[in-house]
Amino acid sequence: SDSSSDKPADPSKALVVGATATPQGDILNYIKSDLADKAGLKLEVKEFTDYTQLNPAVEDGQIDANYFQHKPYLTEYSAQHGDKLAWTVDVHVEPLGVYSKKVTALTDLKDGATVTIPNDPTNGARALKLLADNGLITLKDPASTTATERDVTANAKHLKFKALDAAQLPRSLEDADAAVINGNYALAAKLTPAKDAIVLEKAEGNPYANGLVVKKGSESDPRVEKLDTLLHSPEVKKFITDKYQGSVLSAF
Amino acid sequence: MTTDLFGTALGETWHMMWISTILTAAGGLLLGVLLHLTDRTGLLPFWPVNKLLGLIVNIGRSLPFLILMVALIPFTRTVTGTTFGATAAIVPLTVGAIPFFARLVEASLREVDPGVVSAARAMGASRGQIVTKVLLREARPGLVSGLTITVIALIGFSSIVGVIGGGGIGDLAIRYGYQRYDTQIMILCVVVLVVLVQAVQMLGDLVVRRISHK
Amino acid sequence: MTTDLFGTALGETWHMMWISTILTAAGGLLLGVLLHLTDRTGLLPFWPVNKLLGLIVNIGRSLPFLILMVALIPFTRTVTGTTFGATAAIVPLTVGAIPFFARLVEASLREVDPGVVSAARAMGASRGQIVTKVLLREARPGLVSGLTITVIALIGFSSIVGVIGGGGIGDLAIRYGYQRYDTQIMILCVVVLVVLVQAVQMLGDLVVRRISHK
Amino acid sequence: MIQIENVRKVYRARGGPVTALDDVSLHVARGEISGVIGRSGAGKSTLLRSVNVLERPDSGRIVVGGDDMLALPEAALRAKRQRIGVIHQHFGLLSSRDVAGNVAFALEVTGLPRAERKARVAELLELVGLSGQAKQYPAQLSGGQKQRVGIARALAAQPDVLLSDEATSALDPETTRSILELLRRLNSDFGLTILLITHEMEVVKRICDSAAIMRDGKIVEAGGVRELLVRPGSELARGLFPLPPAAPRPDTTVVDVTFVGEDAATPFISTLARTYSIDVNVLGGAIEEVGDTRVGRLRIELPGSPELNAPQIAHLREHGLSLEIAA
Amino acid sequence: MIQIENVRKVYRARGGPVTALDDVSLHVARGEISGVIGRSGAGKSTLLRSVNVLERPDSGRIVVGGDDMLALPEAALRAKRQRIGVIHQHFGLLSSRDVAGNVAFALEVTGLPRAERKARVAELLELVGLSGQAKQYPAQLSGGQKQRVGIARALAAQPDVLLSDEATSALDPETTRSILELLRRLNSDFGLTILLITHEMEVVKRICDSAAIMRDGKIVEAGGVRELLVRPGSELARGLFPLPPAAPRPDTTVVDVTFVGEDAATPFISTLARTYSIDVNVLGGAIEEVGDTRVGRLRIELPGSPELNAPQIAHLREHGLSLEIAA
Ligand SMILES: Nc1ncnc2c1ncn2[C@@H]1O[C@H](COP(=O)(O)OP(=O)(O)OP(=O)(O)O)[C@@H](O)[C@H]1O
Ligand SMILES: Nc1ncnc2c1ncn2[C@@H]1O[C@H](COP(=O)(O)OP(=O)(O)OP(=O)(O)O)[C@@H](O)[C@H]1O
Ligand SMILES: [Mg+2]
Ligand SMILES: [Mg+2]
Repeated sequence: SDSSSDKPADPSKALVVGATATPQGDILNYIKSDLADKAGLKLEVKEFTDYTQLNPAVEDGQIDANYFQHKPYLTEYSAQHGDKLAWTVDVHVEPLGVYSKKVTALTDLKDGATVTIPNDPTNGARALKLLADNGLITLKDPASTTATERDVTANAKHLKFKALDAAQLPRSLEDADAAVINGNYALAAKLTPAKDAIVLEKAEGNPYANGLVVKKGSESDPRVEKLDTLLHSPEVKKFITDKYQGSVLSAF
Repeated sequence: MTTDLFGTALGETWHMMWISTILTAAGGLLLGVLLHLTDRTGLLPFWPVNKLLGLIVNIGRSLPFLILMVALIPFTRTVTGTTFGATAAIVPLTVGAIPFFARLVEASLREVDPGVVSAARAMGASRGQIVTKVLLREARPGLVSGLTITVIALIGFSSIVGVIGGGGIGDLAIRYGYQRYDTQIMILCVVVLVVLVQAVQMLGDLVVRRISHK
Repeated sequence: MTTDLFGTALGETWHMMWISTILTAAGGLLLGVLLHLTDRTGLLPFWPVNKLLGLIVNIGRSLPFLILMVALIPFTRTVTGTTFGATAAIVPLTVGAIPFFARLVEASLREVDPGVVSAARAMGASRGQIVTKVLLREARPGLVSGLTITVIALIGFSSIVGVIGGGGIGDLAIRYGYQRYDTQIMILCVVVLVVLVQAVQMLGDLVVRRISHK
Repeated sequence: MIQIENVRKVYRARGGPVTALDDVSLHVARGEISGVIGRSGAGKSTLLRSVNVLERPDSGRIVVGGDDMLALPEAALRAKRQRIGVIHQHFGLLSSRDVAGNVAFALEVTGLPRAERKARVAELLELVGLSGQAKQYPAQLSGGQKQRVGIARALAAQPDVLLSDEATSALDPETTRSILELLRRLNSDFGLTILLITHEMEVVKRICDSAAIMRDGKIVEAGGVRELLVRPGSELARGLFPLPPAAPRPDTTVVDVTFVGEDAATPFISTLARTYSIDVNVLGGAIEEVGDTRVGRLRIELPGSPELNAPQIAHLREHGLSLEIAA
Repeated sequence: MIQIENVRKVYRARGGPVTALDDVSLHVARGEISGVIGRSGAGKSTLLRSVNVLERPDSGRIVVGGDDMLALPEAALRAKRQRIGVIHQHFGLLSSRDVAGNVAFALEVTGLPRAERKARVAELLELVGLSGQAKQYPAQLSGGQKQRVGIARALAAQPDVLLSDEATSALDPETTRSILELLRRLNSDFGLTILLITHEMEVVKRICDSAAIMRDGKIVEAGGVRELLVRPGSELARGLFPLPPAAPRPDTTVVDVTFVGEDAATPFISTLARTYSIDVNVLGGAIEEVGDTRVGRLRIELPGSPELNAPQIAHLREHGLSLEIAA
């Protein structure tokens, strides 16, 4: 329905990027306020509380790019909705960690302990995979990026999983025996992943790097190229390191 | 920057609120009146239409607001030309609030003294006159109470429209206060919301008091 | 497997609904009656309490439901011993719905014929008797309408309690239908919700018709 | 003007069905003022509400001004109703409009332009004595004031027919009198046909040409008022001119004398007293204007047994008086 | 029992302040039945509502049974109100309760046990003739039936004082009569003190010991009914026994004769006719029971000028009749 995105984009127009709040929105806002003008890029950041509408919005041409997902999510999405989106650059990884106020090691978890995990599909699957990688449970398909509680095939400690909103997980630490928390939310909740996490997702070889996604064919839009460059700039790397203290890692 | 964020959010809230309030008031009145008229005991009893309208209203109220918002995307695009941002948010807000207000309208109309309606019928008033000059007029205090409740519910709903980038104060509270654990902004937002709701309520109460002659 | 998911979700919805409905009905009635009594024109006019209650109610209604849920965590823990799951969800649902129902109660009580209240006062009825035997009794059809609207709003709210793992049909629709693009589950959920809302509405209407003698 | 034929109406109530109208027939001629009286719950209001089909009877026929009311299509029924003013027993005032607004409503319905409306409203409020209350709301009115608003409203659109359900029940005698005079004037000047329900005998005496008595959903007596008054055993006569209970003293004759028109001016008591040289004791009764006519009904006591009083009774009969020997 | 002293009440309405009660004082003795009459809007209902402080007067004093009503603390006022039955002009029935439930409500308030309640309700409904309607809701009642529910409710708790605001205005004469008899019986058997508002002269005649006439918020005439009846120029007398307008014919004398008690039994017309050999023409008037007493007020016409009739007038005066020369 939207023909404007088929025409060559007007380079003087602002590039509209949709993102979830943190850390994506923060990173983009940093670029917008500190770097974009110098690079001659007009950037407009649209924050969404919930990421589900971000891919359709790019497809429609409602926004020019989005920044909230990792490649496995895009692959899954493209498989269902057709191959209309293109990945440009990896920016960061938010390593998931297991946190607890009750135990200091996963092995100390009691039989029947409650573990809270994110309730959105990607992070939920990642959380289960992290637990599986640490030997607490076994998953039907260890490589799946869409596993749910129902794909757990072995659960020796009879752990009870409770799926909560990702931002809510740090708040569940008081009550749950352990919680699997995204790095950004852990940091927001004044946890230090490097110090407080019992186990942490590995950064290297992590398939879950978040990156910028645009509509197929727009990868070479000069404005997109400028943003790609800025996302990979040393300033952004420093911003990520300083601001997130290891709970969000740059992926470049 | 906080002021900036705030100013934008306030602007978005204002934008969403005034338009969706007007649309909801109009749509809810219409639907509520139709529900009342076509009811078994109404002035134009016609159960197929009544049941159908009731079903539509109930569907509108059954869908979780998030789902409603998504389901409406094609419609929103047709109406506003976009599917995100404050203007696009007005569509699901309105569609979500209309059935709600319609039920409140229906409940208010039910409270109108049947003796007055019967007197109007005896005068040979047309159904249109009975609706506009009797039912809606006599129920006015109740309707304003209902609209007050609806507007406040709309303010509540509007905090969810962040999902489609609607923005506004409620969304700001969620993105900063909830997702970023920024207590300061959260408190600020909450204070603004409380003031807003309090203002709407006081205005509503004032109007009710002014137009109530029982 | 889908049936399994479904069964659990239905169970959770039922669990949340019946408890929060009862609590909301009780709390909203109490608060609504107090608001009505302490009003300038009420039976126990006392503006400081009236304004204070009004403010509390408005705060309860201003907070985005998500924020309310978070703000209530310590309270929820004290009451239920946990802060997530369907039981924990009952606390924010109830706290969110009480102010809402209270306003509907207040609006209904305002519709009671002042002549009847005055007749009861003339008989030497105590305020308690006037409240229980006159106000609440005469307003019953309006109160039931209001409760119907509140329960349906609760069903709507309950789709948000997925945030704290409340579960239920609405949450299932969001997690599977919306986030995982599973149209089949979504439609199933929506159908169940529509049926649920329709059932609540029909029951409400039936009761209203039965107890209405105007 | 109004023909009610074999009308039936049964309500379903909790205690079982209530037959409010049981095969009721009643005719009111054009320009006639007809009164319906009867005990509380007899079905009077139901009958009245049937005339303009506010309440649809279960069976029967209702014709007003030649139109079969039960067969009229919606729009025609509405137009018809605009020509029929109704004063409701329960007023039915709009609580959201002030007194002037309530009266104006009836005019808005007929589509009268605003400017004319205002003048007409002022005139009507003047007629019912509420000029000073024009801006008060119904909740701020006394019972009688409310009732007068209802009267003004019913007359606003200058109807051809007026249906009045106890229009003066909340009014003091003086105000009642002025309202009745107003109705009477509208009747004689504009030929307004009136069907009114009342339990005030005063009203029947003052303005009714004919009357009907209802009991348990049926009409048990109907006819011209004067004709009914002199009909022996008439319930209406007993109602309009109640007489004290006759506790006959031994050796006296108690006679109820009813006289209509000129007879009332005949000094029959003094004639009787002088002609037969007896003491005529008036036990009770009244002499009043009924319509334009003086009507009297007195219970008198004559000395001696009825047999002894035969000549006196014959004398009264000869003078055209209607007599009943009470004891 | 009821002392109303210098009570004032001003309403703020849209058209300006309305002085509903303007320095009103009225006393009702224990066991007395006192009637208040007056034009619509005179302030009668406001006065009644002040007695049990449903409406708080702006100033003045109200004492009922020795208690200063305006000074009573809440709980005492409530207890007091339970001893004062009120029949409201607008009924004020609970629409959510059936007829029996409405009457039972007054008993629940006083804390009567359920078992006794039921019997008492049945008894009361019997008294007001609504046994058959016990299970109907107010919306299913006729106007008069609603009013009778209000009466039953007011009497339910066997009050010491009854305040009645047009208790019989929606009732037919027969039902009115039975209700008045009921009130009279309660008055004589249990000493019930009654303050009632009415615009039906019938009611004053039948049961009132004393009466007060209100106009524009003030009491303009008050006293015992019999005493007022014979007081020359009395408004009450004119109200209770309206006389036809006197259109004097030339060479006649029109005299209004009021007679109370035994005088009424005196056959003064025939005496006059025989003694002076004249024709006494009765122009209008009535002879009725007022309370237990027969009272009459007749307008009679004597032949000849007033001067010529001096002996006749003196004769009537000698016989203790109250006279006014009308023309
Ligand atoms: N709430 C009110 N606000 C303003 N004015 C009022 C209010 N209630 C009564 N009035 C005015 O006070 C005056 C006295 O009213 P009240 O009801 O006492 O009259 P009443 O003598 O009982 O008349 P009626 O015989 O018609 O019932 C009226 O003029 C009325 O308009
Ligand atoms: N909606 C209703 N449902 C059931 N019964 C009703 C209804 N309306 C009236 N009735 C009954 O029908 C009968 C006739 O009522 P109606 O109002 O015609 O009496 P009425 O002659 O006007 O009496 P009143 O003089 O007391 O006003 C009554 O016994 C009443 O209880
Ligand atoms: Mg009636
Ligand atoms: Mg009054």
